[in-house]
Amino acid sequence: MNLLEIRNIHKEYYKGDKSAIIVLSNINFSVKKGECFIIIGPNGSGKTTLLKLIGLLELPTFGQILYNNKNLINISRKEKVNYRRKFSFVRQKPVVRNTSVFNNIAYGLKVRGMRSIDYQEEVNEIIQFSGLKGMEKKNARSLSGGEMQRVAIAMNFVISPELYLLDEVSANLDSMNLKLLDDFIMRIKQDKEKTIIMSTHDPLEAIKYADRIAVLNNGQITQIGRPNEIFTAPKDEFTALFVGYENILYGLAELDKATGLSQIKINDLIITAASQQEGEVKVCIRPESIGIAKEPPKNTSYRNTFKGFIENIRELGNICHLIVRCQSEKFLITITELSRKNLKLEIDSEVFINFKATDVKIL
Amino acid sequence: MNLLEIRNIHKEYYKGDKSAIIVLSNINFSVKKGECFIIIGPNGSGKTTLLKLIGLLELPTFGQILYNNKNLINISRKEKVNYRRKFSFVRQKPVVRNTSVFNNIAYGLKVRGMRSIDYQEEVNEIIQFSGLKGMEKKNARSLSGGEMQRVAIAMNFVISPELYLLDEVSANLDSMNLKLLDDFIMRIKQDKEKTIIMSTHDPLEAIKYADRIAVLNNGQITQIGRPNEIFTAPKDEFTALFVGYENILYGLAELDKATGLSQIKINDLIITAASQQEGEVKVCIRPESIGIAKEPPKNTSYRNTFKGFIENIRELGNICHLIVRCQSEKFLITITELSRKNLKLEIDSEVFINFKATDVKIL
Amino acid sequence: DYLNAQNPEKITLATTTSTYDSGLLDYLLPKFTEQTGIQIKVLSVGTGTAIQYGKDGNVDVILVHSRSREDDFVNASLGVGGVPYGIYRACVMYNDFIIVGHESNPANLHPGENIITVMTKLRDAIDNGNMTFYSRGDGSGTHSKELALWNLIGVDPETRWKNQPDKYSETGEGMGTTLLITYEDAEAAHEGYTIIDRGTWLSLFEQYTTLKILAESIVGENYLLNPYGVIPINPILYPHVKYVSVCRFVGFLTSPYGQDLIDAYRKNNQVLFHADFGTCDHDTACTTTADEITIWKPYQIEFADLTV
Amino acid sequence: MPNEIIEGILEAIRLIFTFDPEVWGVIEVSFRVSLTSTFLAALVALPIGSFIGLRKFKGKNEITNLINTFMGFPPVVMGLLIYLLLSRNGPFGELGLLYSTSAMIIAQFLLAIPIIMGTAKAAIESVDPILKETVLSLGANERQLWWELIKHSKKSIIAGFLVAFGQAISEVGAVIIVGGNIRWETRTFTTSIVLQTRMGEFGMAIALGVILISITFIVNYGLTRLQARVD
Amino acid sequence: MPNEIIEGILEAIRLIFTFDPEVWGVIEVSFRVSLTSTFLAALVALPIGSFIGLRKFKGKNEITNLINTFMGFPPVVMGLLIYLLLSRNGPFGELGLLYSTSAMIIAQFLLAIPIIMGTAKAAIESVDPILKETVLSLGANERQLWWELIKHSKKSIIAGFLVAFGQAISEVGAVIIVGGNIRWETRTFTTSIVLQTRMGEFGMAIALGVILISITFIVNYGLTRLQARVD
Ligand SMILES: Nc1ncnc2c1ncn2[C@@H]1O[C@H](COP(=O)(O)OP(=O)(O)OP(=O)(O)O)[C@@H](O)[C@H]1O
Ligand SMILES: Nc1ncnc2c1ncn2[C@@H]1O[C@H](COP(=O)(O)OP(=O)(O)OP(=O)(O)O)[C@@H](O)[C@H]1O
Ligand SMILES: [Mg+2]
Ligand SMILES: [Mg+2]
Repeated sequence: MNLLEIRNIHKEYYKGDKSAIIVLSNINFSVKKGECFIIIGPNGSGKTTLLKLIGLLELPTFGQILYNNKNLINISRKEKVNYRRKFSFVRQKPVVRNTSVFNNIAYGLKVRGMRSIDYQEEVNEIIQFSGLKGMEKKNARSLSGGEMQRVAIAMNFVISPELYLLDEVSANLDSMNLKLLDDFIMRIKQDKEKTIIMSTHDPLEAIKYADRIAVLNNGQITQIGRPNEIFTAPKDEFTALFVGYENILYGLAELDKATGLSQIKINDLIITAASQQEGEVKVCIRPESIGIAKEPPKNTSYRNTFKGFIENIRELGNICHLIVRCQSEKFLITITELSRKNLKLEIDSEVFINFKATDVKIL
Repeated sequence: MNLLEIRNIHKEYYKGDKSAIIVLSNINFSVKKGECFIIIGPNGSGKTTLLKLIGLLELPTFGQILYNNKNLINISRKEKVNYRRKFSFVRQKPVVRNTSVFNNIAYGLKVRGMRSIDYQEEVNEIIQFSGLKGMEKKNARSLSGGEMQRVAIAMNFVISPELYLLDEVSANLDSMNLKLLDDFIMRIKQDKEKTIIMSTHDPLEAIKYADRIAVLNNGQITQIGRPNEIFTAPKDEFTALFVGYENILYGLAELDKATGLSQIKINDLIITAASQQEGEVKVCIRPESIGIAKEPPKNTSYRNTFKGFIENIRELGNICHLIVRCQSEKFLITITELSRKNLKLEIDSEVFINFKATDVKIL
Repeated sequence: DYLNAQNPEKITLATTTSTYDSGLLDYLLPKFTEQTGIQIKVLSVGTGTAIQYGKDGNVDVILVHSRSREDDFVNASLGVGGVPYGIYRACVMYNDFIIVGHESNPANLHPGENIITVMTKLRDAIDNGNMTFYSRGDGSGTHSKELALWNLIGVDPETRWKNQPDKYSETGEGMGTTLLITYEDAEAAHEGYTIIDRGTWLSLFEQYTTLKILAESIVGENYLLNPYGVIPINPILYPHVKYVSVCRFVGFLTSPYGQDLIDAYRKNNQVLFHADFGTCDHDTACTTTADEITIWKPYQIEFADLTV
Repeated sequence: MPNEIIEGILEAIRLIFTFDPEVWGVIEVSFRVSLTSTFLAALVALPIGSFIGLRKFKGKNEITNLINTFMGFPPVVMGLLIYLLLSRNGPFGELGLLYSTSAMIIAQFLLAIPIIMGTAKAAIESVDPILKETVLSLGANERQLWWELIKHSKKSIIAGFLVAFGQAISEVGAVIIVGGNIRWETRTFTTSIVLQTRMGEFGMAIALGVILISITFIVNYGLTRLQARVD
Repeated sequence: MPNEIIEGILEAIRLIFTFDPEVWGVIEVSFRVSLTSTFLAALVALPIGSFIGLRKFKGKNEITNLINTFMGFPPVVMGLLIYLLLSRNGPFGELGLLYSTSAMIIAQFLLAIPIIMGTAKAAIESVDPILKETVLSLGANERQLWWELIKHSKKSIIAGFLVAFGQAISEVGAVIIVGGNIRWETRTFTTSIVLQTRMGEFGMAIALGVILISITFIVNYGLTRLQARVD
C-alpha cells in the first residue's frame, strides 16, 4: 500500500510584479511504507519546494497530497499539526533555536507533550550517538556549520517520525560525520515501518540509499525508477549527463573469513570486494576502473575477472562506452577510442573484464 | 614575499557560564601573493573561525594577523573597512540581503562608491557567467539553496578583491554548478595578483586547488605542505585517516590530436589520460584503481602500464598498501592481502602497474 | 492616613479650582470631618465640569460660582422629567473680580474708575493694538463674568476680535494658567490684561512681579462680585447620594462656625473669601436668602457650640 | 528660572528621605495603577498582537491599521468614554467605580493595549520565516510556535511593554477624569504635578517629576537586568 | 449616558462637513506639531538609537536603561522644564517662544526621542548577526552597514515611529503647559478636548476625539501603504 501519494501537484510563486514562476508542475508519484525514496535534481529544480509541500510547510497551488489515503490539503490547522508530528524535516540550511544543544534536540519531544524527566535519557542517547557529547549546554547558535547540521539531524531523528524528509542533509558534513549520518540512515532503513524521502544533488548518495529515485528537472519529474534503471539507462540526455554512469548490481554478500574479503553472489557471478560485509548489498563499480583484455589476465592483482561479450558500443569523442554482458549481468565500461581500435573491439567480440576487489564499492 | 602572516593566533569563546572554549590555539602560517592556500579539517575544527578572523569579522583572543606586514589587529574601524574591502568572504551558509539578485550582487560595488551606471555591465556579466540570467529581478531570499550559494559567490567575485576567503563554497552545489565554481576559481588562480584562502572538509577539493594545504584539527594546525606531501605522506594517523590516500603527480600535458587523448610528461614517465588538456597539470590516480601484474599485460584496455619495484608494503587487515617506484615516480596502490599473497609480492619484487586513461583525473 | 479610621461615610464634592487651589478646602474639611466623622473626597475641576458631574450623579454635592447655571441646576423644568438636579441651593461666600495688567498700563486705567470706563478703555486699547486681553475662554464662572462685563458696553469679543489672538487671546485654561500667560505675555510686549478673582490673585500675585491690580470694584457697584453657592444633588434622581451627610456638610458651611472659618482663612496674610450666608444682598437676583435660612438652619445646629 | 529646577531636586531628596506620607501615597497609587494596567494589558494584548503577527488572514491590513490608530488614542477621550460608561447614569453606574483606582486601571489598560499589541505584532513579524518553518516542522502546534516566536523576539516585546508602561505612568488626561485626582486616594504623580503647576508651585512639581523619573529608572533597571538574565 | 457618545459622533460629522474653521485650525495645529516633532525626533533618534544597537561599548547597559527610563518621561514634567527654560526670566526667555507652536514642537520632540531611540535600538539588535557579518564582509563601512540594518528592521522601526506619533498627537500635559491652549493659535485636539471636558461639554469633546481618531486612521493608512510599497 502507498503511504504517500502525490497527485498532480503544481506550485507557483509570485514575483514582486505578480507574475508567476512555476516551480513544480504535474508532479505525480507515490511512496510505499518502508521505502527510501530519493529526489535528485540540479540546483533550483524544486527539490526543497517539493519536500516543503510534503512537510505541510507550504500549500501547493493545486494538486493533492495523500497520506494513508487522506488528502492533506485543506485539512484543519489542528490536523495539520498532527500530521506534521508524524513527519520530520531536516532542512538544507538548518537553523537552530536560540537555546542549548540539549534543548534544541529535546524540542520535538517537548512539543509532543513529553515531560523533561521522560525524554532526558533519550536525548542524551542521541547526543552521544551524534558525537555532540560535551556540547549539550552550548548555545546551538554558536556551533560550527557541521556541528549545527548534526544537531539538526539529531533534532529530527529523536522524534522517530513515520516519515523522514531530508533535504540535502549531507552538505557541510565531513567524512566522519558522513559516516555518522550513514549510520543514522541505515538504522532507519532497517526499520520497515519508517519511510524516507530525501533530496540530493549528489548521484552517489542517491545510489547508496535509494530504493527508488525520482529525477527532478526544472520542476518536472523526468524519470522514476530503481537506481540501476536510472544510472544505467537514463531516459534522456539531461538525466544521463546529470547522474553520470555507474554499474549498480544487487547481490548477497558473504564474508570469507580466511581472506577477510566479501564474496558477493549476483545471479551467476561472484564478485570479490575488499569491504567486509554480509547480507543483501548494493554494489557499485565505476565504468572507468573496469579494464578490458582480449585474454584472461594472469598473475595480476585483479580479483575479479569475467568473460563476456560486447553487446553495444557508444562512441563519445575520444572515449567510448561498451556494454559487456557477463552471464546474467551487464557492465558499462568506459575506455578510450584508442584502446578500442588497438584491441579491435566490435559488437559480439569476446572480452575479459577486470577489476580490483578494492575498487568494488559496497553501498 | 608573504601577503598574509598569521602569528600565534589564539581564539576563545565564552560559554554561558563564562568558561572558555579554546577554538584555535597557536596558529602560525603565512600565505604568499598568488597562492591558493587551503585549510582542511573535520567539522568543528575551527576553519570558519580562522577565516572569520582573517576577514576581520572577529577579533582573536591574542595573536597577530599581518597583511603586507601591517598588523590588522587594533587598527581603527575605518582602516578595518579598507582592509575588508580588499578581501571577500563567501560564507559556508550564505545569507542574502532582502532585495533582488541584481542588487545583492551589485552591493559590494555600491558600497565601494561605484555608481549604478558604472557597475551595470559588470554585474550583468557576472550574472550571465554564474547562470543567474533571468533571475536578476527575483528577491534573493526566494532562491533555492544552490542558487543562493551562486549568488553569494557572484556577490563576492564581482568585487575582485585581492584576497578571497572561501568557506566551504562547494556545499549545496550540484555537479554543473561545481563546474561553474571551478571555472571561477581557476580564473582567479590564473591571476597571479589574486590570493585564495579556502576551507573545505573535502580532501579531493583540496588536492584540486591547493598550492599548499594546512590541516586543522581540534583548533591546531597539525601539518602544512604541498598536496602531495600531505596526501602521500600524512604526518600523523589523524591526518592519514582524514585525507584518505591519493596519488598526486605534477606534469606537463600535451594533446595528441590523433587520438584526442592527453599525454602527460612527469619526469621520465608519460601518462595517457582521457581528458583533453594542455599545459601544467596536476594528475590524480586513485590507489584502488591501479592494477598490479607480474607480467606486462597484452591486448588490454590499460593505456598506462609501467614497470616498477615495490619499495614498501603496509599491511592493513584484508587490504594492504604498496609503494611502487616506476622510474622517478612513486605510486601508492591498494590491493587485497589475498592478491599480494597469490602474486607473492615482496619488497623489491618487480611488478607492472596498469591503469586506464579514463581513470586518470586531471585536476 | 487619617481618613481611613473605622470605615466612615464618604461623600464626594465637586468644586471649582479656585476654592481648592487656594487651600480653603484643605483648611475647612478636616474640621468638618473631625466633628462629624464624614470624609469628603474633593474633585477640583472647572465649574462646568462640576455641574456636569452633579448632573451625572457622580458626586454628592457641588460648590461652584456661576449663579445662572446654579439656578438652572435647581430649576425643575431643566431637570430630568420635571425633577431638578438639585433641590436647594445655599449662598456660602463671595469674593470679587479684579482686572490686572502690567505696570506699563497701556490702556491707561486709573483707580476708582467705574466699570463702564474701564471696559471702554480696554476695548479701545485692544482695537488700537496697544494691548492684549487674555480671556479664559473656558465657560468658567470667571469667563461668564468677563463676557457680561463686555456686554455692558455692547461688545461681543467672539465676533469683534475673532481669530485675532494678538488682541483678544483665549487661553482656554484655568485661572492660574491664564494669569501666568498674561504675565509671560508673549503676544504683545508685556502689555497683557486679564480678569481674575481676588482669591486666586492673592494666592499667586507674589510670583508675578510686573503685574498689578489696575481696576477693582468700587463702592456701589456689584458687577465685579463673585458669589459661591453649594447645592446637594437630588436624592430622588440619584438614590445613592448620601443626602443626610451632604446636608450636614451644607449646615457646616453655612453655620456661624463655618462662616467664621471662611472669614478667618488667610493666605499670604490676605482674606480670600467673605462669608455671606443669609446676607447675600449684593446680587439682586438672589431671591432665595430667606428660604435658605429656613432650610439650612436645622443642619447648622450641631455646629452651634463651635468657635474658631 | 532654572533655580526652580535645583530647588525641585533638593525638595525631591527631602521628600523621599523624610518619608513624606503624602508623597509615598502618590508613589504607591501611581505604580500600582500603571503596573497593574500595563501587566493586564500585556496579558491581553501580547497573545492577540502576536497572534495577528503570526497568522495571515483577510483584513489583516485593516486590523493593523486600526491598532496603529489606537496607539494614538487620546487619553482624554479614553478618560471621557470610561467616565460615560462608569457614570452613575451610564450602563455600569451601579458598580460605583468612578473616582477609584479601578477606574484608572481600566482606562490605562485600554490605552496600553494597542501599544503592546502593535509592537508585539511587528516584533513577531520580523522573525526569520525559516525559524518559523523549522519550529513547525519539529511538530510544534500553533501555540507552541507562538511561544517560540515570543521568546525569540522578547527584546522588541519588552521594548513595547516599556513604552506602554512609560506612557501609563506619565499619562494624565485619562486618570484625572476617571480618578478625579482625589487626595490620599487617586492622586498620582502626574495629577499631583498638574495640580502643583496650576497652583504655581513649580518647585514642588519638579520635585515630584524628579522622584517619578528616579523610580522609573529603578524599575527599568530591574526589568533590564531581568531581560539580560533571560537572554 | 452613552447617548453623549452618539451625539458626539454626529457632531463630529457635522463639524467636519461644515468645514468649521476652528476645528480645521485645531486639526492643522495638532498635525503640524505632532508630525514635525516626530519627524525631527526620528531624524535625531533613529541614527543614535540604531547606532547604539549596532555597536558594543562600555556603558551600553546604562544607556539602554536611561533610554528606557526616558520613554516614561512624564510629559507634564517635560512641559514644566521647557516652560522654565523658555519663560521670561529663564535662560531662553529672550527668544519669546513660549505659548507658540515652536515650544510645543520642542517639548514633543524631546518626548518622542527616547521612544524612537529605544525601539530603533531594540529593532537593530534583533537582526540576525550573520546578516551583519555578511554585509561587513562585502565591504560596507559602518554607515552602510547601519543603513542595511535599518532597511532590514523597518517594520519594527515604523512601529516605533507610530507609537511616538500616537503619543505626540494624543499628548496633552506638555503641550498645554508650553503652548497654553490659546484659541486660534496653539489649541490642539487634546487641549481642546480638555477644555470641552472642563466645560462639561462631553459631547463636543467626544466629537473632537472622533475626528482626531479618524484623521489618525487616515494618516496611518497612508503610512501603512507606504510601508507596503517599500517592502
Ligand atoms: N560564537 C561562538 N561561541 C562559542 N563557540 C563557538 C562560537 N563559534 C564557533 N564556536 C565553536 O568553535 C568550534 C569551531 O567552529 P568553526 O565554525 O570554526 O568550525 P569549522 O571548522 O568551520 O566546522 P564546520 O566544518 O562544521 O563548518 C566549534 O566547536 C564551535 O562550536
Ligand atoms: N518563495 C519563493 N518565491 C519565489 N521563487 C521561489 C521561492 N522559493 C523557491 N523559489 C524558486 O523555485 C525554484 C526551486 O527552488 P527549490 O529551493 O525547490 O530548489 P532545489 O531543487 O531545492 O535547489 P537546490 O539544490 O539549489 O537547493 C528556484 O528557482 C527558486 O528560485
Ligand atoms: Mg534545495
Ligand atoms: Mg565552518
